[in-house]
Amino acid sequence: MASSISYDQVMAWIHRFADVTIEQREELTRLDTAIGDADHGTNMARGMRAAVERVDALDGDDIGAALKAVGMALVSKVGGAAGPLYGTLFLQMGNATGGRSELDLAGWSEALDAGLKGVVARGKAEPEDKTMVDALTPAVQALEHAQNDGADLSAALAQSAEAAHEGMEKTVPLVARKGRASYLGERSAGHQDPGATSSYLLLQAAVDSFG
Amino acid sequence: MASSISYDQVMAWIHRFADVTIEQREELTRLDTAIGDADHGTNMARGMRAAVERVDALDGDDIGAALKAVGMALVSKVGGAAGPLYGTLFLQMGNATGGRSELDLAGWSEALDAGLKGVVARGKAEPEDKTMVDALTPAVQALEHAQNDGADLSAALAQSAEAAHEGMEKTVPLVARKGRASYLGERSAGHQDPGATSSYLLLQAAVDSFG
Amino acid sequence: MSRVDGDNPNGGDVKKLINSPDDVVKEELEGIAAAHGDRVRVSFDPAYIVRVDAPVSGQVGIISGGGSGHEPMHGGYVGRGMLDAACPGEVFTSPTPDQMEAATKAVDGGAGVLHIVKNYTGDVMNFEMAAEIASGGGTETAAVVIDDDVAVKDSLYTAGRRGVGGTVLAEKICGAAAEQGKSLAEVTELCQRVNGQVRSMGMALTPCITPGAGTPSFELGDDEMEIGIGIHGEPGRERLPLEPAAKIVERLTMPIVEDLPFSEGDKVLAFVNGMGGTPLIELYIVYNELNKLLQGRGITIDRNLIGNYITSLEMAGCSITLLKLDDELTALWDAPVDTIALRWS
Amino acid sequence: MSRVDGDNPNGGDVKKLINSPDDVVKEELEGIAAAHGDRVRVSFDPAYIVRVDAPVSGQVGIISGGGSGHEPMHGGYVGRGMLDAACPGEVFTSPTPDQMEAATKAVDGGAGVLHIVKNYTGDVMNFEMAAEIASGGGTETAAVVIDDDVAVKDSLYTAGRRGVGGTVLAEKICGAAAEQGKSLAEVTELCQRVNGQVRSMGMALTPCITPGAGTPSFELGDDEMEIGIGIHGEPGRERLPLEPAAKIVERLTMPIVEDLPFSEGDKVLAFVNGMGGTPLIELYIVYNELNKLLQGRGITIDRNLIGNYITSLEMAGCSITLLKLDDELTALWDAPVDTIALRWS
Ligand SMILES: Nc1ncnc2c1ncn2[C@@H]1O[C@H](COP(=O)(O)OP(=O)(O)O)[C@@H](O)[C@H]1O
Ligand SMILES: Nc1ncnc2c1ncn2[C@@H]1O[C@H](COP(=O)(O)OP(=O)(O)O)[C@@H](O)[C@H]1O
Ligand SMILES: [Mg+2]
Ligand SMILES: [Mg+2]
Ligand SMILES: [Mg+2]
Ligand SMILES: [Mg+2]
Repeated sequence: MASSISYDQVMAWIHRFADVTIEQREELTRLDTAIGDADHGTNMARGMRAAVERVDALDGDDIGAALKAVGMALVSKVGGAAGPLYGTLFLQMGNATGGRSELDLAGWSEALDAGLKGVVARGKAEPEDKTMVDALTPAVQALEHAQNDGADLSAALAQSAEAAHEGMEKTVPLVARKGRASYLGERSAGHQDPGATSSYLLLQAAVDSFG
Repeated sequence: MASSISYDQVMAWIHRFADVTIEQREELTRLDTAIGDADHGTNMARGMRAAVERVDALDGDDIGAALKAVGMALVSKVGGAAGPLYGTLFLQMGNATGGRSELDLAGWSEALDAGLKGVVARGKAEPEDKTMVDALTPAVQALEHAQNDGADLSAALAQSAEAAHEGMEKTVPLVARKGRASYLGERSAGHQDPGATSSYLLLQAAVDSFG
Repeated sequence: MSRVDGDNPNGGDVKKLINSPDDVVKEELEGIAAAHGDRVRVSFDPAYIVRVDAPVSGQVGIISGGGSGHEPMHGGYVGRGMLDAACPGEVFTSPTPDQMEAATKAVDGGAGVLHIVKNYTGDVMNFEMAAEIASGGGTETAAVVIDDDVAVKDSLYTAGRRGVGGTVLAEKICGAAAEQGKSLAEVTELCQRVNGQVRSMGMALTPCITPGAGTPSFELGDDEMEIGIGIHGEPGRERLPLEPAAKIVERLTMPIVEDLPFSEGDKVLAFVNGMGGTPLIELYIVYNELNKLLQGRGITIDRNLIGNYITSLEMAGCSITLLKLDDELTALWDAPVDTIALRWS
Repeated sequence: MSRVDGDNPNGGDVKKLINSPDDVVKEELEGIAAAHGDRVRVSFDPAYIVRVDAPVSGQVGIISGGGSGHEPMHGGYVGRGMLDAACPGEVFTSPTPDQMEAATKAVDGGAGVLHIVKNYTGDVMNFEMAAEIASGGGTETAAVVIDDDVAVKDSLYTAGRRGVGGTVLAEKICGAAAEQGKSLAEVTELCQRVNGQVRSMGMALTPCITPGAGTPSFELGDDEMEIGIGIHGEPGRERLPLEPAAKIVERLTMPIVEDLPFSEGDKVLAFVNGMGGTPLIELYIVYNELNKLLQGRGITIDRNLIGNYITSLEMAGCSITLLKLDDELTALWDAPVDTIALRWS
């Protein structure tokens, strides 16, 4: 089991996430139909398609540059809430990993934490507002715990995806306080948040690509 | 069995036709939905409601005046094709019966013939164009035959309603050449003409009122 | 109730913003009177909408009318540079002669009155009766019957082609000519000329529901469309599987182009009309396809009109109208117009 | 295919006049470019629509933007006296910062640029990012976030109220002020003032279908309506049995009147907006009820706007917007405007 993440693996992760958003496009849009405006799947698929094109055109092995390219693609191709939020996530992950061609568990954990902080700074969501933050926050926390427990990379990744999955599922009963779903008031309860779902897919893609 | 039609019976006929168009409003509109614009029932019901109001306000026993009042009400309240056509039918029946307080079979037959001639002059439809003319023409012919055969009023009326009914049914296979249904071309075949249907109802109302 | 419910003889479930199917036109007119008193006066019985400064002395008056449900036509076109009055009938039912006769009187400025009539049996007969009455009253009237719908096979023995999109263009162009002081004979001849150079065809993605009927005017499958519809919710000539916009535009445009015919070098006014329920975004996609198709045939779109101008209640679909332009028609199209629905200077 | 069919990842049956769900906005923009080259220029990448004479030197530029599917908003409002540019996103998806940034540059006549932003998380964040970039490029920008939808309970901890009908009025009024040479600070303050005096609420009789999703945004029974919807096909706050127009108008208007509050003696601009699939005839019935209701409370409708101006694709329904008028706002509303969709002089 590898103890670090290579540039190629990061590229694989980006590709994997693109594939998954395209595969799950319908499902993400279905979730967004219930409590939003029926475009989250389309948005993410459009953005990740553009992101893959941009990173594939890159030379070198700078993980930070690749992540920033993804962020820029998302910012300029997605729009909506997901564009700036996922864009910021990747841009901040890129800032945290600039010049690196390999990440160990600590590096990955710091990067994701930086990304989450960017999302929160941009969107001002708090936990339990029923947003992607509800999947990302436990994922970051799980990585930190795993590190403290001395877990290896693969176990840590699995735990963070697991935590994201749980966070995603916990959005179901919540009444949304941020984003479009908040307009529904109490009617938003009983539905899973689409952004939390795509964030779980992002973490699961990491398990599939870095394992 | 009476051998003539009184003013009161003419009034009863007008009321009866009004009741029937209101009762059959939905059915007439349904027929007009298939090959027209879904308003024949509404049109006839609106018109006959106004007609009844006007004739009820009349004094005296001039059958011609009553029929003209119906015609004017239809002309000014119905619009569409049915307004001028049924309006003209009643106006011409009124012209043919001006000053009369009683009609015998010949009088009724002449009146209906004058009405039909008015309809044809206004609408220029020929038999088998799939219009109300296809119900009215055989009805007038049946009245003439009945007269020649020496039938009594009641039998003559029944035969004319019967003929109108047959004429109405014969519109089903026809391809419309006049009115809105003509826009459908071949697709108009297979549907009964709404105007022929209301014309049959008019003749049947006479049976019910003069019998 | 906006649902036609148990106690309504028509039954059915209608989803409309109305109070009662019987009051739709009356209450619409009340709304127009309340909203646009600066532009139009509304007479309720008989019902007509007349420009606030009618009659314009010495100017030919132009009136049109027809069933309601085609809004903004015709009431939205009353005003300087277009119609002097409009007579709304019940939904999809042509108005009655007394409406047209009263409107004719109201706009008679001494130079005669032109009736622009869409070719439907009902409209034609009611306008005929109105003209018979009005000429008895001393007003000179003329009538032009618009019949621009190429979806209908014309013949001596039938009701002929319907009047559709071309009507809006004829009203605008004739209104401009009247405003310029043209005589009744001139405006009438101009209207005939417009009718001679304009062709239209329409299609529907969904039917519509009249408030009175309460049920759809026809049934269409999820993957079907009607080609060759009119503007009264009547079915079209053909039912076909749904196609991409480019193909639909071709189906509507080619019969138009071939009918007149429009040929290479022609300049046209292209009118892409929404049937009421189709969003503007789609009409621009249709216009884009139309523009490409005509360009490919060397026909130039010199003027355009895109939007919901002659509708069929909430029907989804569109119609395409092409008018062959010349300098006179172009100038009259460009002339100022100041109505509720069409306005430029 | 205009049906989203098997090889489209979204599946479902969409009845739209389109070629492909992915090309809707691009082809609409092509149509606009082909039709309105005399008024606007269209940039395709990044996508924005800009008035043909931009930048107007020495004049405050005003841009707005948002997801597509609300046509004629915003592209239809680009022109003299209203917007200098509009940035269309994908259907119901706010545009991206590079669009706003490019549009900002294109309309920068040296007097600064105002961003009129509807209050949606996505719109606000993307405009924020654009402003961050643009100010780096030396253009002075200001932003006003419109949040006039009383259907949404406001709170410090939520996304706040949506921007809906009030946006159209703010764009018109601020555009007039910019045209009169007002400074960026003045136009910004004016826009905030309009936002402070305008309130809206909407309802739907039917959902809408985005080309990308291919399925209705919500399901409604034959006898149900949604009260408190926004403009993105999202469900409303309440689902209720269908009611007569008079009752529906009361449901929309009373929360508006009570929120500001509007009181006896107030003069208002009343804006009855169609959601896209509702015929004009119904909107006039709604206006008629609104007029009666306000009259009963001593509130005078001094100006009105009735029609499809901020839509949700083909959704049937309407929204009501009231703006409290004063002499300044009335004069700015009356000032000439010359755009594709709104035009007077
Ligand atoms: N303020 C916010 N902070 C964090 N995440 C948010 C915020 N607002 C919305 N989101 C996330 O964005 C998702 C919706 O994304 P998307 O549908 O693409 O954008 P839009 O809502 O503009 O249509 C939501 O499900 C939610 O997870
Ligand atoms: N030219 C005509 N001559 C005689 N009857 C006609 C003619 N045109 C139409 N009709 C009759 O009118 C009927 C339709 O009436 P109606 O639906 O009330 O008017 P509209 O067609 O204007 O909606 C048809 O069914 C037909 O019988
Ligand atoms: Mg969304
Ligand atoms: Mg009919
Ligand atoms: Mg009719
Ligand atoms: Mg969106």
